[in-house]
Amino acid sequence: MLKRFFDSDLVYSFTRSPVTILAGLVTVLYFLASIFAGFVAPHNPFDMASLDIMDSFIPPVWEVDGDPRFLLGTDDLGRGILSTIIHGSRISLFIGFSSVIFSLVLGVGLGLVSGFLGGKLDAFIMRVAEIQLSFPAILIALLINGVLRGILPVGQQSNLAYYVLILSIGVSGWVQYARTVRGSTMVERNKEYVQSARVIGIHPLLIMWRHILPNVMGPILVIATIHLAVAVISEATLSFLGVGVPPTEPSLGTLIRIGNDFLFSGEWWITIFPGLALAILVLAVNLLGDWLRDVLNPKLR
Amino acid sequence: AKTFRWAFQGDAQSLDPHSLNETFTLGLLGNVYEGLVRRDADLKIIPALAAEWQVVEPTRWRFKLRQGVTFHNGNKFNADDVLFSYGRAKMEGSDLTKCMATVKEVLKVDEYTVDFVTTTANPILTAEWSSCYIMDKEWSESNGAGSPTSVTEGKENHATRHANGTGPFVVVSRETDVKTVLKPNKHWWDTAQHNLTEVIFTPIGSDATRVAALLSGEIDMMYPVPVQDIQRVNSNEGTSAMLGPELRTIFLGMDQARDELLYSNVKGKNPFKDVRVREAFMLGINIEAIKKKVMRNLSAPAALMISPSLFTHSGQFSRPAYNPDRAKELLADAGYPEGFEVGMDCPNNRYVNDEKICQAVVAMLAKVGVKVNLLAQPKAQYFAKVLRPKWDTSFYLLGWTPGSFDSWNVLYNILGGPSEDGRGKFNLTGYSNARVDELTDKILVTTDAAKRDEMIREAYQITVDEHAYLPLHQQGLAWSKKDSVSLKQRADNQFMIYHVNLN
Amino acid sequence: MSVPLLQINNLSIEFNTRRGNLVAVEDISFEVAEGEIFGIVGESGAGKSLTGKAIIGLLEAPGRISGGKILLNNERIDNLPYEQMRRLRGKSIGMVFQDPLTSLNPLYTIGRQLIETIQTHTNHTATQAKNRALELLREVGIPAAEKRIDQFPHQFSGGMRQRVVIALALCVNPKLIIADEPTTALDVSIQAQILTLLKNLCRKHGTAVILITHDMGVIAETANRVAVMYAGKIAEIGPVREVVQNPQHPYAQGLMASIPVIGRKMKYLAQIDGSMPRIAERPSGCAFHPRCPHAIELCNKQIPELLNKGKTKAACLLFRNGNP
Amino acid sequence: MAAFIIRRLFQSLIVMFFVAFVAFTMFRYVGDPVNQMVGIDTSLVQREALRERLGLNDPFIMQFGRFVLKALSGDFGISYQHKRPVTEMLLERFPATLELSLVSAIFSLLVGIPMGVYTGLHRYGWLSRFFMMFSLIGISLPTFLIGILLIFLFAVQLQWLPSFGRGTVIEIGGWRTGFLTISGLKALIMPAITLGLFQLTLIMRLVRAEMLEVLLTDYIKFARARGLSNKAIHFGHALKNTMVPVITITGLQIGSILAFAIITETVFQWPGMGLMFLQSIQNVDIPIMAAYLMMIAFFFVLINLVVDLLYYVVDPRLRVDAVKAHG
Amino acid sequence: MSSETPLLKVDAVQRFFDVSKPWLNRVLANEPKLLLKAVDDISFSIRKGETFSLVGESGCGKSTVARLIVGLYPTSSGSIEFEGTDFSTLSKRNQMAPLRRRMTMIFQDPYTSLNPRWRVRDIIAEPIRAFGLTNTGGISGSRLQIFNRVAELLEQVGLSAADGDKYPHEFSGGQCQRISIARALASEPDFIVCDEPTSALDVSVQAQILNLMKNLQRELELTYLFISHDLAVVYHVSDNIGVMYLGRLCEIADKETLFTNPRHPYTRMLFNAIPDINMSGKERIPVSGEVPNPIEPPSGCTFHPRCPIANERCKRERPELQIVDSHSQVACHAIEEKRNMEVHFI
Ligand SMILES: Nc1ncnc2c1ncn2[C@@H]1O[C@H](COP(=O)(O)OP(=O)(O)OP(=O)(O)O)[C@@H](O)[C@H]1O
Ligand SMILES: Nc1ncnc2c1ncn2[C@@H]1O[C@H](COP(=O)(O)OP(=O)(O)OP(=O)(O)O)[C@@H](O)[C@H]1O
Ligand SMILES: [Mg+2]
Ligand SMILES: [Mg+2]
Repeated sequence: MLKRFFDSDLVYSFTRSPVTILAGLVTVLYFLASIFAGFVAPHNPFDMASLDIMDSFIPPVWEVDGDPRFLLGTDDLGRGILSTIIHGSRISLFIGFSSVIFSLVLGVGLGLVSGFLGGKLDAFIMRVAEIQLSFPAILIALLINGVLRGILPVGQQSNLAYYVLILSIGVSGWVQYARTVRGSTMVERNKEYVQSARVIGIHPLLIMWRHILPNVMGPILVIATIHLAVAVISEATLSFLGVGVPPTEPSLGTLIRIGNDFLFSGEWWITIFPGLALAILVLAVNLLGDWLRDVLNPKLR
Repeated sequence: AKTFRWAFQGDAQSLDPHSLNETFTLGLLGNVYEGLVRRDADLKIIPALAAEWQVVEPTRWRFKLRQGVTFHNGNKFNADDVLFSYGRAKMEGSDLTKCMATVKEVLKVDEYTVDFVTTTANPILTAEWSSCYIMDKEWSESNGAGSPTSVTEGKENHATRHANGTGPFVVVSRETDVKTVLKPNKHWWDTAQHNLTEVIFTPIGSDATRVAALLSGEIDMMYPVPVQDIQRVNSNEGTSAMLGPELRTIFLGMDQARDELLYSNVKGKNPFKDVRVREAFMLGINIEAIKKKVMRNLSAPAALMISPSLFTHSGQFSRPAYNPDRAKELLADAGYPEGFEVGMDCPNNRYVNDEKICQAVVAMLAKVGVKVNLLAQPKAQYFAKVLRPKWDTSFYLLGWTPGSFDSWNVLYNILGGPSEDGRGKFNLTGYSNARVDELTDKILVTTDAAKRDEMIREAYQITVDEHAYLPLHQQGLAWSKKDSVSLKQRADNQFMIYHVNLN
Repeated sequence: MSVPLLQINNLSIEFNTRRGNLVAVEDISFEVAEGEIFGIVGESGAGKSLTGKAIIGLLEAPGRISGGKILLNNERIDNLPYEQMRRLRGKSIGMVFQDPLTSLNPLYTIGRQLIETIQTHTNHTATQAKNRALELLREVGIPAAEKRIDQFPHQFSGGMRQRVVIALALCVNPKLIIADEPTTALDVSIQAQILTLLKNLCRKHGTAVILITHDMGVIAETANRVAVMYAGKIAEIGPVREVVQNPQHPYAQGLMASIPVIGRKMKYLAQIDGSMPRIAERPSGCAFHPRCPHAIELCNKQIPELLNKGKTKAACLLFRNGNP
Repeated sequence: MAAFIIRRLFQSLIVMFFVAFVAFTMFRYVGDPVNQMVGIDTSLVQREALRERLGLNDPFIMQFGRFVLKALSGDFGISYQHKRPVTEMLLERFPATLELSLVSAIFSLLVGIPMGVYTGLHRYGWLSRFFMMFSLIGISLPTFLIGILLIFLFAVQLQWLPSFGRGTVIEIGGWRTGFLTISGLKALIMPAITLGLFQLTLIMRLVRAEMLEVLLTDYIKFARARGLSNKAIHFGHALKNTMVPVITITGLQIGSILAFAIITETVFQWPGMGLMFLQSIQNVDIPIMAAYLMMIAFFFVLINLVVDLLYYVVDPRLRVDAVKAHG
Repeated sequence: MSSETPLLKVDAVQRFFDVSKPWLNRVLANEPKLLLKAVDDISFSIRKGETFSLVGESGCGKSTVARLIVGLYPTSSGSIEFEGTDFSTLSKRNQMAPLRRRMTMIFQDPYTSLNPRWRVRDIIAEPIRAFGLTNTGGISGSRLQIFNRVAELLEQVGLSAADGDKYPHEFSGGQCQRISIARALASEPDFIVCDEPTSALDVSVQAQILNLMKNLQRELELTYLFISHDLAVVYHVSDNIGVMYLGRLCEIADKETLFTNPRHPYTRMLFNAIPDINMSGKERIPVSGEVPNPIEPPSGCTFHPRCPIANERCKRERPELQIVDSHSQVACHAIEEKRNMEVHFI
């Protein structure tokens, strides 16, 4: 099994592309750093009691006033930039990842049902998808965000900010999955292996789950990878526009927004490092997605 | 031609002088409209449309109006306009009812004389009048702007985008949130001290963009300068920042009215009712660090709830030094050795670095064991949440400028025990002290300055001892301009264009 | 004897893949005379289409001609620069693909596609080209050509479309047409029509045809000579009648025997066990030897050459000494 | 054809109705409208009276009906904050957004399509690889960051271009255009690039992918076999076939350009609808939010209609329901 | 024909597909609903142990018949009886299961009829699990039983038990088709519907599969419904043959009769279209015209536009299947009227 995996075209084309290997490494690094943020980050920027405002605005170590405690300097609250980036990536990735999962589950589910059963339900789901497609994701996220914030009790908002974001970014992304899955499901549905499962009376839900789902997941993987990058950017944008996570537990986008105020005043590191971190993360994920898209697209081989 | 371009972070929300009691809106309108009185660059009340006035009896003031003044459209200014304008300020939909606060009625004595009859003696009647502007009765009524904007009618009030004042500038064109063009009023009754031929005002919301616009020379002046960019503006060739003290006091309020705090893990009791807790909060906040790091020295740590420049005896009060250890002790004494949890409300686009101050406070209180859950929101949502009637807060940050520049305003609105008649309307802590209220009432009617100041001092002393509030600082003013521009900076953060000269 | 129209000498086609160089077509040679219909049969993957594509210069990367020569009218065409080869295509060599549904650009009328091709290779004016197009449509048996010329491909039925495709291939009277399974996608009754049409047209214009198919019946009926391909090599080549009725190569024999024939009663069909090896798994020596009932020891070592056997040539070691 | 248009119109109506519903729900349930309208001075009794007068106590259906009727006549009420009719305000802002969106759309198409064609045709050329890398970076950098960097470079450091606003505009029949003045055109450059960059990369990648796919089709192979020139094949046959999905996606993209303008307008202080929308979100100025939403929806529906018709023109097979989902 | 109850009896079965344009288009263009009569009034029966073949051109409805029989489509009208039980009388899943088990289907495309993500073992075991065919012993016991059963099946179709571990893409087309057959056999059926099981295969492999199927038929006493458009293959495998044209059966006969004495003009035409591998050298006349659009089939006898001996009656009146002799039934007015047709088919 393992041997077969390493022998596959996927691995082969991976090992042949240095850029992709680099992108893969970077992505893995981000994920690991995020998962083990508590161990990796030199400080815990969320622990208010450990912050000292007198440590704020320290430049990176290599600058004249640098402080060895803070490799990349500190921000306006005295949080180490490196630590906030690590924890911020964790939040960005968490929100990005969760929204992708949310979109994926919702979209794949609806797409499967829609494509397999067809008929009125299909028409309805696709109409809804079309309406939603009328609005760019960021607008939908803004609106859902706004509405949720309006509905939720105010006191709960910062606690629920993550979930609000996940929901708004997640909901704005399911259409692509649904349409793709629906398309491939409609192709798969007519394939003979599905027919032969129907001939022996397997329940439609089981057919969808066991037969069709594994066969439509290829493109989904590609979409999900690229969607992860989009979701991370969406989160950053929402946070930049001020409707994202609270600045006490900042994501990369919030960090950029905070730092943006200091761009002209010379404290460039507060915005540039998180900006770089975001760009590199998204770039790496996009590179992976691009590569996957090319590898998994049998037509282009 | 001397065209002066300037920017502010927002736009005046309306040109109707009675629609909104908001510093910038009224400040901008102060260049177009005028009141009976106005303030000079040092904020002293000086005559404007009223040439002189006297207190005929304690509750009757007589104003002699300036003659020969015309509105921008050429209409003559007279007593009818005064009566009309003050009446309009009292109508539903007006946000400037303060103009009529203690006024019972306004009487026309002759074409150029008006009497104001007050309910009680009010020595500071004119103090808040510098922003009570006079409109042209004929123009307003013939244009259907007889009353301030009423949203319910579903129609736009003509005065929202058109102005017809007596002031030094005339509105040439206006695109809301984009651009407002003014030109000098050639027929102004006063002698112009500026040398401008055109004024272009642009709101620029983004701090960075606003700074960039100044640095790149696209505008001549802008405010506020984000504190962190002051240095940059100064170091840039040809531009500099103008710093100065502002009158607004930023403070924290602690709920002492409810029996159980909102958004807290302490159930069944209210820690803030214990003066030791309030003192602990006071001692636990390192105001100097906030000054240095958050405000970049552009703030004056406060001991009182009023700017020192507005109260003669303020030198007698001093702020206790930062002492986190003592704060912890006090909390332990009060029965919270492990601290407690409380929710905090904070605006994020109202005051200078408001949200950052709150974050710093959160971090500092965390050090003495209090876990503060911060909710920072745009001002619209923030005010809707914390102010009455919703009054949904137990710990909050607010700023206050006494419009009259007088302590009575603070004592009545902020420190006074909340009551139906309007006292303590902005006292969201529910703090109430009978002696303070009694003193406040007396202060209003006392004309002897020394006695009055002493009573004010006593009232402040009580509230300071009881740690009724937690004053933080007076934020600084930060304007910036090209070096080629000269202008005067007023401590109330109102920008009077008739002081501008372009070289 | 005059020079044949097309000569293939020792043609090999390779794929450079990560699993090494895969030789898809190996050392094949044949000739096509003017006006002749030359059939290529073989199982799927035998290399028939690649051979066709190589002749017209349309091999796609990573495939490439790795050896041998292709001569058209005695001139090499396998190493021509792109532009020169392009001019040859359509003009000297035409091609018909398997699927008429997808061979035509759906966005253009068939008239436009015809005229475009005609004008690429001749200097006809627009009207001349259009007249020629109409003529062609009539020739391939499309009724009401004047009307149909302005229609889009989707308005034609499958059989009609294949007629249009043939018209496109015949546009400027090429000397050679390569027809790669021209009837596989069509209905049984239409297949016969198209084959007849192709045959008659080529006879009329003296066009030679390379007819690629896996249907022995089609070859038997249409072609003059045939090559049977197996795993990238020619197993047997010769006049159709000989190959069909008296095959020599064990593979050709097995192949012929496994075709069910109406009227021939038998309980079981003759069968060759196993299947043609995939390109990467071709055995050493004669590629057929693992399935060959007559295989001898030498077969897995030595690659057999085409040898005269009766009226055909077959590549089998059994014929080394002239006898099986 | 008629059926197709009617069905499209009908669908558009449903979309608009749905959006109206969302907008109205926002209106009603995000924040208390009364709170937004009155000053702090207003008493509870007055508030209740106002509530009654505004019909906020009526049943949901009635309120919604009223909302739709008013919306049909172009009335979205009065901005809470500016006290002006929202429709008028939006229309005032509309030229700015439209000019910006138009220019960036044209920019992204004019640059994106040739780049896509090039990278599709020369899949392994170094320039293609460069373009692909560039496009990835374009997709990976958030719009706001690009805008900030541009300002920093071209306005602050080099002082070539204005950092904000539209420059001088000229009013022609109620339409304020920045196209007619030098300063207006200069002011347009950076925002248009910022806004268009993302779309450009998307379009480029889309065209490339379509191109690659089309180049593999049988009819392209057949066209080669007919000896057509590369030019005829690539630009006559391949490009036209890629246009079918490209038009669709471009339509969608123009819709999103309108919405992405929110970010660009914020960064560049561009006086368009997006800026107003964001300000209205911050101020919970629901009438503006609702009207903006409806307006965007309307434009989207309009663009889609046009796109569908174009599709119809380009593709004789009329595959209206074969719109593919693209990434 | 014998009087014993046939294993399968198809009686006047119809299957229509609604292929109308969307409602609005119809209303605007004032078009009626369009019904595609994929299968239009077909009757035949299959005896136990025999092979019944359906031949006809693409789109004539062969696969639809197959699907109707195995229950992939419901019938529009008519009945299908399996051993005397009418399917339409069964509604519940559990009533269907025992019957379902006894008939199964093999498809045309060897590659798509196996789920590419499943191991061969699981593919073959799916029917065993679905029908609970090894429901003896405990869980692990049954797993082992399934394992053994799959190995047995694999060997039965000429593969090795070890192949169960592999995935479909590791096999050639012929091997895949063997796997499909193994899977079909897994439910221990009596009746197998084979929809063009060899048309995607090369001739040499086709021969293997056909031989295998014949073997299995003999060993397991299977009954086949065999669908093909290749007359030679049909000739080789069948006992009885039905010829379809545009959703209708135009001739049913036993093999010998059909091939020695084709009666229906369409059958004759089909024979004429077969390439002559014997190279008798006679010039064939290909069928003229194209297959009509099944949505708007010609009136009367649907074959009349292509029929050389059609007359007015053929355009008007639809011929029904009529028993000509004990070996064949034909639906043709010309046969009934004994028109001379030899002149047209040399
Ligand atoms: N791009 C490719 N990469 C690797 N191998 C290839 C490629 N294209 C074709 N081949 C191999 O070349 C061999 C010959 O292919 P070709 O298309 O000529 O077969 P064919 O005889 O035409 O078969 P068919 O009857 O299926 O059309 C096959 O084994 C195939 O696997
Ligand atoms: N689900 C369906 N919906 C609409 N029409 C259908 C459907 N299935 C089949 N048809 C139509 O019914 C007719 C008969 O189809 P069927 O698949 O039974 O033909 P066939 O004889 O098996 O053809 P082939 O030889 O191509 O497999 C065709 O015209 C087909 O288009
Ligand atoms: Mg081929
Ligand atoms: Mg079929």
